[in-house]
Amino acid sequence: MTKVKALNEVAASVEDGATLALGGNVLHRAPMAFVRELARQEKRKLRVVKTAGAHDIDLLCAVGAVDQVDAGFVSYETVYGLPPHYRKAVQTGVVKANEHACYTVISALRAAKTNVPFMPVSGLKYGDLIEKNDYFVVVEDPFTGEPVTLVRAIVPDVAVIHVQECDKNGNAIIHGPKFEDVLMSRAANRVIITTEQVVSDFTIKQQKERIDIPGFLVEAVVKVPKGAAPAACYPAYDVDDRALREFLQLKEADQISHFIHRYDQQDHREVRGERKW
Amino acid sequence: MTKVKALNEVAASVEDGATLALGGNVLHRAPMAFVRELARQEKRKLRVVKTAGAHDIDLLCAVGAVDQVDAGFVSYETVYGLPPHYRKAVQTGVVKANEHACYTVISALRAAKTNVPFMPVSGLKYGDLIEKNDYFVVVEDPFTGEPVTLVRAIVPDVAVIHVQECDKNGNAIIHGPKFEDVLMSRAANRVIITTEQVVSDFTIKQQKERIDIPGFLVEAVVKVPKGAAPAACYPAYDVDDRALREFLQLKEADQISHFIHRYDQQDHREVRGERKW
Amino acid sequence: MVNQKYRLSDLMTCVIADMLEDGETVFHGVSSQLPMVAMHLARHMHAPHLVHLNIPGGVNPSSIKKAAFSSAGPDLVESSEAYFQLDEVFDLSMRGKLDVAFLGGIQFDMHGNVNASVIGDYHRPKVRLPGGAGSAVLIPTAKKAIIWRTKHDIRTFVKQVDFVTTRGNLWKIVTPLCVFIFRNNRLELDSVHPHTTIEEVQEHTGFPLIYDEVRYTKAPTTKQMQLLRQLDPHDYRSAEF
Amino acid sequence: MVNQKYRLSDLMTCVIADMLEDGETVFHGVSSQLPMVAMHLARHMHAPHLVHLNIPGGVNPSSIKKAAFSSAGPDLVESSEAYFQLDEVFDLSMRGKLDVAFLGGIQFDMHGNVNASVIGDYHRPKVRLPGGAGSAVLIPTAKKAIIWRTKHDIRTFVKQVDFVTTRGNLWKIVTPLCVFIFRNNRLELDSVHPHTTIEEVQEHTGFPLIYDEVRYTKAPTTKQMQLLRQLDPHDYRSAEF
Repeated sequence: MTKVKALNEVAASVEDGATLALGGNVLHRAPMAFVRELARQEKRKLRVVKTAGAHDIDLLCAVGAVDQVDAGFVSYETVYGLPPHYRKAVQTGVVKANEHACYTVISALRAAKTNVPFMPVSGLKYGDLIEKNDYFVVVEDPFTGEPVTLVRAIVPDVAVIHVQECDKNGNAIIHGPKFEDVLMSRAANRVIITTEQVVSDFTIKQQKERIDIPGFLVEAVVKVPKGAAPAACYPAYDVDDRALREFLQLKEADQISHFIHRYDQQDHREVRGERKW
Repeated sequence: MTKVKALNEVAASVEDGATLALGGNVLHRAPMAFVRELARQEKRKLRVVKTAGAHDIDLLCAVGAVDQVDAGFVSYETVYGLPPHYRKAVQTGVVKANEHACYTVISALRAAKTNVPFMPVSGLKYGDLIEKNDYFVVVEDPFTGEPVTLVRAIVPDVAVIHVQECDKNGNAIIHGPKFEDVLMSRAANRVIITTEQVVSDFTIKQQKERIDIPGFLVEAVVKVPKGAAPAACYPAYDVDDRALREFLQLKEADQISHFIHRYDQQDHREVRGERKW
Repeated sequence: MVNQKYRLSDLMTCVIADMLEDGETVFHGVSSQLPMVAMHLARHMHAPHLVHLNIPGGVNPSSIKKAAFSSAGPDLVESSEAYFQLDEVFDLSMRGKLDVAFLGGIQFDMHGNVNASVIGDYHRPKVRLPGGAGSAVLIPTAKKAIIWRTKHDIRTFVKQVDFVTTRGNLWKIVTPLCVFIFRNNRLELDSVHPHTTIEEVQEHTGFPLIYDEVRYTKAPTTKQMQLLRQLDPHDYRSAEF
Repeated sequence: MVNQKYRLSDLMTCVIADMLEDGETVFHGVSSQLPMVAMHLARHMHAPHLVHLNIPGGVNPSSIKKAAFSSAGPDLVESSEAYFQLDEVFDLSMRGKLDVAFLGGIQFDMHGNVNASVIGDYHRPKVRLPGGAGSAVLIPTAKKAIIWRTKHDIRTFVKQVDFVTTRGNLWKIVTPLCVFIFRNNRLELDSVHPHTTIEEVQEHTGFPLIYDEVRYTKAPTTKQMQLLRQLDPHDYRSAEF
């Protein structure tokens, strides 16, 4: 009963309009191969959820795949600067930016994890975010009468999480920082793992205490070595500085398309090669 | 800056009337040495919080230390049967049983962890628990208008957690099931660790990925080998069957007192011996 | 092939095992040796992909032989495939992703209400019971809640419980005399155990039995009995008898 | 002893390090190389028991030399003492147990409001900014919020921000020209950097400066500069300059 499938097949299962939680954080362990495949398949109207996104959100905005972004921070880090495609999409009204404190994304996912319609957030007390966004509301605590801010649940249809090790049953191990990925795997209706390596059941069993996502939560496993590139994937590879700098200069649709297709072979290697399990 | 202290000194810091979260579950890894010390110091009016308690709650009730118990289940497991002292205390009106679904204790502690006044609970929909207990309330979800049940936060003044390994800085590792202990360490205002072994900083550093409670959250560390007995502490020792069966037969206050004092030497070994660090 | 030599605990264990389907996510709590053994039996018979969840957090423990006094002990983690903590099992059920939950209770009525709280007044009870543990959130949210109870008498099965700890997706109740099924908003008789009669069941039940025809519970097979002896050599399934 | 050879990034790093006290729990986020280095400096100077928290979750990383492009990378976990995840850092702050949080922002006004969201209309902005990350919950809950900003001009320090992303326990703002302090419900001038004048600061600030007397920011000491070169040999503290 292997869950290992081809990238294009699994990406095809994501419907237009889906709410998509993406693992990793800024330029770390972003599921870029999957994101590129969504772009290739010309997905539309996606709602993307992440505390802090960068190249993943920017690329999806660049190809017009996005309807809304729920995030606390969207930007490359210091040296790479701001995300041009995301900014343009928001500024032209193509994409709706649902601005969160990163923590309220976490709270909204915690609400999904526990299947409640909202989560109270103690820290969100002041400012225009509460008034301008309809996913925040201030109510009266029925126990004390004090005001308390609620954030509405965000239930991802799919969580896509890139990991370093996973067995064919979906038992996944994240090396280094886990960010919000474990929470996402418990909040989403469907969990898709892309992985640097599909390791044997035995290899996972030997380090079972380190399993972050048990297989029974996982629907599909996709093997994509370098699946986070040009973002970083610890400890295997760092950011691809040249590719990122190049991408940030691109403006036209055909340039973006060309950029994505340069990864075709790398992203689909497993389909053409050792696909048997 | 060692946090290692003597059992009596740390227990003395727990005030009458305190809300106390106890680690472990039923007869597993209960912080019994600390509980006995609370009994010796004749604490009163404690509010005890735990999803599923057994000998710990029963003993505190036996010595009249308890005002309220917030739990989903209070009983020894199958072979040892029901908790006589807890039952008597509740049936005579001495102790108030705040009955929860185990999950609503978890939810109430999650509320404390996030400093919100309540936590919505999707599963608590039917029955008399909601009506009879003032810590549950049904409100209207402001986003959808649907009814949703809230449980009021429980903020422990102190969490007492018995672990197998801890260094002098409070970095604690739990072997085997962790139950609600990690959550308790994040929900309580003060965290007290009792530990089978105080290991070196180096020993902890070598297995830092396994640290369940980082030291900066911990106020005091107490070394008490066999600190969970007569409950079990994996993998060091199983339940003390004879002691438990004997305790369950006791009725009079002086019998209980005698039972507790039989542990005096064992619980205080570290005070009399190698207390230097 | 039906085995003639079995005890009540064997029968109840096998009946419960037969209720579980392959691939289901199934949870049991404390003081639940009998369903724990039943889940294990099912995994070795017809449901190899059943996902066994429990309080200590061990997913699919490969052995339950070291369980001893407890069905919430470290042995379930030690031999497990992964760690999935109690709070997450609850969350899973809240999301509608727990297929079966095993729960206890002391009193049950014909309307499917469960009492695990008190006999008498709630705030000043005649008898304080252990509490429903996870029942109050699991019975409403698990797709199928199965209750087992090793006592079957008119104080256990009553017209109206003293206190409604919970109700909801109650599916079956297994007793030493019969299996009840909750449907049409009432507790109906599903099957009578081979060693008893409908009259005897009625005599020990505090409300009129509802049934179309009398069906008998399937007795354990030889294969099941063999496996039971192998999987549960210390007879934890009989701990409550 | 004051070191005469230092750059603006060195000065800002040292000023921030000096604000941190021993034993405090301190958090920085993404794109925060400068405060990250400052925290590290403080731990090696006067605050050995400072608790360094961050996005990837490494408690007290012993080295920040491998940070490269990111202040949210795995290096912070690799050399850490323990793992304490971002969501838990937020929870900690909600409980009032985070002493200091470092946060950014693009626009600040004299009332202590922070804008990290938009320039222009919120729903159809002229400029969409990256967002406040954790600011909107950390500035109200951390005991002391410190903001650093490597730009100081009249578009950054304004009378009234375009949008209030948050406000709250703002304590200090460190810029290339000065340090502001938020007290009496307004942004006051705390100190002017040695290389500039009150006139220059005023010229680049969009609201009237409030101060009793002009104090100058303490320049980095030789010891601080030595340590900085050792702890941050790749000069990450200058990444924003």
